[in-house]
Amino acid sequence: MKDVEMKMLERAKALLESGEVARVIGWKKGDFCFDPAPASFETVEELDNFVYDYFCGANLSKYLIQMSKKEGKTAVFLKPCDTYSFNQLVKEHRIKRENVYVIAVECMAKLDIEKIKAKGISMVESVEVVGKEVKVTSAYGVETLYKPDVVLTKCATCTKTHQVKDEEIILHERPARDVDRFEEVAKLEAMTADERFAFWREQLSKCIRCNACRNVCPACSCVKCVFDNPASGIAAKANDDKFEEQLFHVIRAFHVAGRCTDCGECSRVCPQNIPLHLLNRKFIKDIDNLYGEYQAGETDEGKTPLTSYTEGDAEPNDVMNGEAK
Amino acid sequence: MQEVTTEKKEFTPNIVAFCCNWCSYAGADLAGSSRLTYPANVKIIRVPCSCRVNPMFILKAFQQGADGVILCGCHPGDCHYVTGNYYTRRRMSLLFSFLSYMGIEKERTRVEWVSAAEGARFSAVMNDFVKTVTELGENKRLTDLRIKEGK
Amino acid sequence: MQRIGVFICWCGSNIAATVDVVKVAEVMKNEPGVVFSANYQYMCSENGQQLIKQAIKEHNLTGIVVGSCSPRMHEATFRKTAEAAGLNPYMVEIANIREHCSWIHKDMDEATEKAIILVRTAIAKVKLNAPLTAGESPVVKRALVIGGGIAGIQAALDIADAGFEVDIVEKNATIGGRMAQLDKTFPTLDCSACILTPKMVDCAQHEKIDILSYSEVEDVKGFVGNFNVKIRRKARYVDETKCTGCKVCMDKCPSKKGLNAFNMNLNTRPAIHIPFAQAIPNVAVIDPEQCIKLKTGKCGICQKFCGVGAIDYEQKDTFIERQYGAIVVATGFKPIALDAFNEYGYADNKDVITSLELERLMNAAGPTNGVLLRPSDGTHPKVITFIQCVGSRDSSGCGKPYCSKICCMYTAKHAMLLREKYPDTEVHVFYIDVRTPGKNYDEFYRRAVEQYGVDYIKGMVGKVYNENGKLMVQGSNLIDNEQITIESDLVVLATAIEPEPSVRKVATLLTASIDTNNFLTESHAKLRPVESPTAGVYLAGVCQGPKDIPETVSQASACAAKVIGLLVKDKLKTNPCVAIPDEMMCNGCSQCANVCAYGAITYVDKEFRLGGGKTEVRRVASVNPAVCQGCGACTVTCPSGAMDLKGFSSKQIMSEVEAICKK
Amino acid sequence: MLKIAKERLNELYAKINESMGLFIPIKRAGEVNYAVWGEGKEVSLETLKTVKSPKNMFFPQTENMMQFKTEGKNIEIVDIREEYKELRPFVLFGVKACDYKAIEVLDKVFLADPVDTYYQNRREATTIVTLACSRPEESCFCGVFGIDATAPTGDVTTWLDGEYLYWQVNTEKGKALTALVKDLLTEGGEKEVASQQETTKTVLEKLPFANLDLSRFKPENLNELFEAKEWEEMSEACLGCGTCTFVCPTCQCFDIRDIKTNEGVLRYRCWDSCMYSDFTQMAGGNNRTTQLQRFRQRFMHKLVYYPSQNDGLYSCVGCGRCVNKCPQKLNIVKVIKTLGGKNND
Amino acid sequence: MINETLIPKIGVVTDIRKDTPDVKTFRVVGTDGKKLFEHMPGQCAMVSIPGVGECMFSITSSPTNKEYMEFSIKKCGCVTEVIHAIEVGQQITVRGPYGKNFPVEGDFKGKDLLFIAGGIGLAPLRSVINYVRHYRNNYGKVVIVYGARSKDDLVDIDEIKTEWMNEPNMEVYLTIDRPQDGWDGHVGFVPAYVKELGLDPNMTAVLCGPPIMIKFTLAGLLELGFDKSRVYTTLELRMKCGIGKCGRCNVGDKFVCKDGPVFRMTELDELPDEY
Repeated sequence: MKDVEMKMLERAKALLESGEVARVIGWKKGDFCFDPAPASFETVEELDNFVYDYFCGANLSKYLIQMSKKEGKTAVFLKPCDTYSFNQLVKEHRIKRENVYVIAVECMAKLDIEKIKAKGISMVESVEVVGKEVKVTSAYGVETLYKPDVVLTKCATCTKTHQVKDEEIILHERPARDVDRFEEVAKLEAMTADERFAFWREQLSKCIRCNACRNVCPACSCVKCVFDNPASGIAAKANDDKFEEQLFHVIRAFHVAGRCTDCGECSRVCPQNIPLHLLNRKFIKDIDNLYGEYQAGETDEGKTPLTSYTEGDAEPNDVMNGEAK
Repeated sequence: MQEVTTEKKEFTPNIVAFCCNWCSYAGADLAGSSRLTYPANVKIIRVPCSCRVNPMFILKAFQQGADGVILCGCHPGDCHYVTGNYYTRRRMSLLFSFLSYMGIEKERTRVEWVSAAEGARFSAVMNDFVKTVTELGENKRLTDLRIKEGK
Repeated sequence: MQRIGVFICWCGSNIAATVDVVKVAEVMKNEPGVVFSANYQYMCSENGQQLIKQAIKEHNLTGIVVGSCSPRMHEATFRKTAEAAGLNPYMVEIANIREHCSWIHKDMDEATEKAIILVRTAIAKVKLNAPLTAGESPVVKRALVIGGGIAGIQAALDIADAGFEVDIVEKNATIGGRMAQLDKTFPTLDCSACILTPKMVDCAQHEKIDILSYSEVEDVKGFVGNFNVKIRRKARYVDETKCTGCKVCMDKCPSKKGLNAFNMNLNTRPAIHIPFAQAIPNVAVIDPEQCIKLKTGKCGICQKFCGVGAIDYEQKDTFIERQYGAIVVATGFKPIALDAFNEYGYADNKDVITSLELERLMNAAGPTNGVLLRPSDGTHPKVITFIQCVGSRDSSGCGKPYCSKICCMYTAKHAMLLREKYPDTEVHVFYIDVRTPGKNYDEFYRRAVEQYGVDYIKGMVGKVYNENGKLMVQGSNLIDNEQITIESDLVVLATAIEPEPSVRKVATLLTASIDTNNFLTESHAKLRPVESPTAGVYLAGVCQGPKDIPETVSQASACAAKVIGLLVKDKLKTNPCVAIPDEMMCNGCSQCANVCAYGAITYVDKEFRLGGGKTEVRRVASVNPAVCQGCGACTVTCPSGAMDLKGFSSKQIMSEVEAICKK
Repeated sequence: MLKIAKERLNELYAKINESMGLFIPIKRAGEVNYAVWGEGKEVSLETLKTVKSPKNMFFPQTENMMQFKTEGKNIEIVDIREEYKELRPFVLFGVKACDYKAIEVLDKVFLADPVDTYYQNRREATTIVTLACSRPEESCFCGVFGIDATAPTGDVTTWLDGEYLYWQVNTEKGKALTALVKDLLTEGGEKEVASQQETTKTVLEKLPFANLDLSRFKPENLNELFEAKEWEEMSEACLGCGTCTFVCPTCQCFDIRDIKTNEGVLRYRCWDSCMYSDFTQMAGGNNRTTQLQRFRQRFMHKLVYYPSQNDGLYSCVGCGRCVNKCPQKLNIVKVIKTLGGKNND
Repeated sequence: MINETLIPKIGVVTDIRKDTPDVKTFRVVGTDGKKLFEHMPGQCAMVSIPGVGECMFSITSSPTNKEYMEFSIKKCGCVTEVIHAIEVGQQITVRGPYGKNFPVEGDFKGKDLLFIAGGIGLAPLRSVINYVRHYRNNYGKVVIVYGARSKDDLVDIDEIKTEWMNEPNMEVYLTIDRPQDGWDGHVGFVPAYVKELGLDPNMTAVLCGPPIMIKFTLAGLLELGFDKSRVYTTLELRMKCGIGKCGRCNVGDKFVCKDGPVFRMTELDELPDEY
């Protein structure tokens, strides 16, 4: 990771110095070793705070909606999964492609500090990753953790490869992985309706309607969200009632259906750790099953499954009765 | 919210039916002119095409206390607007499958294609749907309690 | 606040017998926003309408709800009533308390309760109605006909005769189409050329008609009344204005081995040629694939011999752009390819031919000058077997699931003509059914059987094979329930027809829809059979579905009538219930355009004020109200809810939902 | 000082619950939040930071206010505060020092004239049992605001150490509560508590944010801070979500909305966030159109505006929830470090 | 009895006057026919139609009117649109009064007063002008400069012409932005007119109108030698609770609903530029 960081820094410096780009979007160091924040760098001096490590989980693609409107080109570092979001945003004309210089960077699965802390470790001072081992040094000592236990949920089932027509790539070849991202969805599907309802009630009862999931979501790029639009008839902010957050999450999942790239940011940012990605993945799974495999953001053009059709599509009632394939 | 056990009255579900103007609404008209009965708790909302039905309308209906929502349109291939019901078919397949995934009883939602000639079918479909929803009982999982109980 | 008037109709006893109309009207008086409520025996009657008009004026109503029969019945009536009283016609809502209530419920209380809810629902909606006015768009008084077959010719002539300019775009070098290839026509057996060519000449001479032969539609923009069409004029290498059709070039051309498509490739023609004697325009065309000069640069004989200097090897495709108010699609058909039908041995035996090939073999202007000779050895066939439904009514996947409709009749025609011209021939016809609906059709068929002694065998053919120079047709006779084999000299396949493949491109350009068999879809199978769902586009001939000449001509004339009806208008009223984007909410994501079947949505860059003196240019959707048909597909696709539908707005529908669910 | 063995805490909860409501950190679907105690619920007193703060108890995220019935042109207001008037007294159990201080901050807003009676009713019905911290973590910085995490006040203060929960009565309300559960409590624990406090204090001193400098956040620097160019850089990555405001124990912004019900129109209020783009949207325009302005508003309010109205009391208590929960790792500490004063450098 | 400040009172609209194409004035009394509550000039109230929304409006009638209160409301959003559609007899809800009033019993006393308004900006000033007229002897000379886009957009023109213009020791200057048929008065923008008039800088001034007008008029006044500490204006920001709690109208250390809407220019100078 350190070598990747060095290369990125080098490129960022060169791009800024040459004037080819007006700014670089990346991450800057935080107060701890685990809280780098997305940032834009406009001068070589500012790059002193540049960092790229195992905690740079944030998807930077959505920032480009605003950044690409600014004067001058914006260079951006995108991890493989972020490139899908980027394509999707380009497809929806939300990013001015010509104003962006994309550098695809290696990911290697990011760590989740909350998962590390949940192991009973606090006052973390430094974290080192060697292969599948994560060495965490804290004020209370050193502990070694098994990496798959503490990666971000979104990274655990990720098999994505960079998809953008890159200007350049800083990437080691990553071995293909064989993971089933629909495992959890299938588990839920196998439950009875009552059990599923209980599961989602329990999870969604935690929702505080902070809108972090929506605001971080690259598919939720609306100028104004329906839930903020008093004219929409469903505008709401309240959370505490049985229905509201359900409505919110159903509509949100429906609106991003066919457009969600499964970047997993929604689950990463949820302060209550609601597995929101399982909502979107249900749509993805159904779309794959019913209309053929489709990965949003694989390209930056074409129609989505919900804006296309075939004459022989499955009938809704068959889908409901599990008779459609 | 306390669980109040009231005397068991016979439950009549509240059903909202969205019907496209060109086929299903006409089918409902035909059911009427043929005097083919179906329960009075089915209320029809006329939309130009089944593809006008936004999932928000369906959820709104449940939120407001509907017990079942049925969507009727022209048979695929017969859409007055050429392709509208193809989109409806995908949207509703996914939406209803999703609602079921959330634990909402799948019997509460249905899509049926009813042509202008199928008055008898319209009536049969409604009878069947009302029966199914009646057996299922009151919608509790998608109702906004504030609205229903008016607290 | 709206001032709503409610009018409950008894419909005699139709409603009043089951719904307590007086009570419904009474209850509505207490609804918020309702300032007038009445009931009457027949609202649609003169007196009923008078009541409504009076109430609108007296109570200064801003919207009305009529509780009556289905809006499909009288919505238009009551809208007119409202308009006559000075109220916008779109401020009217109908509560269907007859078809959806009184007629299906028996219990008075139950029906009354439901009627109350239905009327309330209509009130909830009408409160959110906005006055709508139909927009207007000008009409270009010129029509385009795509395809110069009999359908296109008829449509063009009819439109031109009404005084409007018409362009015919024909992809071949001449108009005339399939009908020009035919010998005789059923059921009258008059000569096809004799009735077609005068029409072709009429076209050529009509001052309002411009024939653009050897041309194709390249691009279509715009909408009903205002199509902008780009047409490719393919290089024919002959100056159309100079060529006199003298045919000297054809004699002199050294490259004579080109397959003659007009004769179904049964003989050959020179590289420079006029497709047939009566071609319109009577102008030569060079086949660039075959022309030695164009391929190698050496030759140029035709140029030398052309007395008028019409030959131009340097010609290139050119493009013209024209505006039209209406478009008629008449792209016609072709017989299907028979590759998938090995059992009939078409590919292996020269003497297994298609019906259209037979037409050419029987035609006086055909490759055999009208003498029926076997393609294989030029002998006169003695036993001829016809096989019906080759590729038609075939759901196996090889052929077409539909009936090609014309085959039964033309086979009867062929059989009859053969028996008449060559009484010594034996004619057998294998058929599944004989379908002869049409004036004088069945009589025609019966003549073939009864007068001409054609042997009709009900049964399917399993196999055609060559045995010692004889074609053995093996089939079943279902009537006698036996397997039979007929030793034949010539086998004629009644080949299924399918839309001319170029229709796909045309349909895409016109955003006209196509069914699974590539036939263009009409707007309504019964009531709007010649109109495409795309406004301003009309369908004539086989492009819309299999049909024979009389039907094609009727449809073409019907199209013409529709086109004339459109073109006589100076302005078009557009449906006001169309989609409308809220630019402030629109993300410009293009999803709505993806689902629009009519191509009504485009995107524009628009500047928005951000506050603080800053502005931002954003891509936003723009709906062409003249093209939008108001289905609402876009409204649901739009995640931000920026797209709404006038007359069926999200708020209106949600308020209906609320009114229904309210207990 | 009194004490009770940890394994008997459930008896204590049950006893309180007999006559009063009990709100306590409870683990549900993996996360710990204040919720009504009940038999079988998983209490998690040890959790340092509940996701939502206990402000929810006095200032619920969504609260019904009144109902309107309309008929024709007439309106009738239905007072639905009956439920508050007869509100069952309740105990808020396990409140940490920072959260307790936050309640004080909220009191100054909601109980200031004119009093917010919805808040007041709930507030007065509460007995607060605080719990001292013994294992603070790196995001904690309550000390910066003069809060002693080892000795919160409240009606009763408790300490959790070893096998016991130690119990100290501070007020009359506390006394009443203690009387209710006196059978479960025994004397003792001064020594243990003192020793725990001492150990914790050494940790507190060493916390990474222990020495944040707030010296520049003074009313007289209001305009200078407002104009600081650093806001742009600090706010750049802000998503404009409301996570920080919703997990914050002192954020108080709310919205009032109406919803149509079967019985009429229900007016309710719900949490709102100054981070939302439409927070200050009105028909005539919006006075904060950029995320920079909204971001600045939140921190200026906490560190400058509020103290200027409330005798220097900051509207931040250093609980560190925003440090942990901000999706993009922006937080008030970064603001303090950037603008707070020389000693932060 | 606790002050239930968030629970409104029910008011009945007894009269509706159409002042301009987009401004209507609504007269409101309680269900008992009496005035809902007392207020001071410049104070506001939250008016609501249940189910639609609640909005803060300046009370335009003078406190000296003991029978009713009035609100002049411009149609500019969804709530005001619905309010504009109501008819006489409709009930609405009202709560208040909120905010600080003009110092009519303090700094204004004995002073010459200058009122400058643009468009709907006259609404909050009407209350104070009529108050001053009622207690005429407590104040010195009164000068009113009022402008609007067109003559049809001048609010309360009847009252101005029939009453204010005939009041002794009171000068009224009207202007419209662009020339218009049937208007023989002054034409031009308010700030320019103010400078033209060459007003006495010792007057206490009150400004109300669109931000751009306030900005330029203030500059003009300062040029004429006015002292900022004697120039007042009112702010309008999004408000929800009206009692300084919901956070919406917070600017700097002030809540407009509670600490305003009346501010001295010198007070505004101390606030961050966000109003």
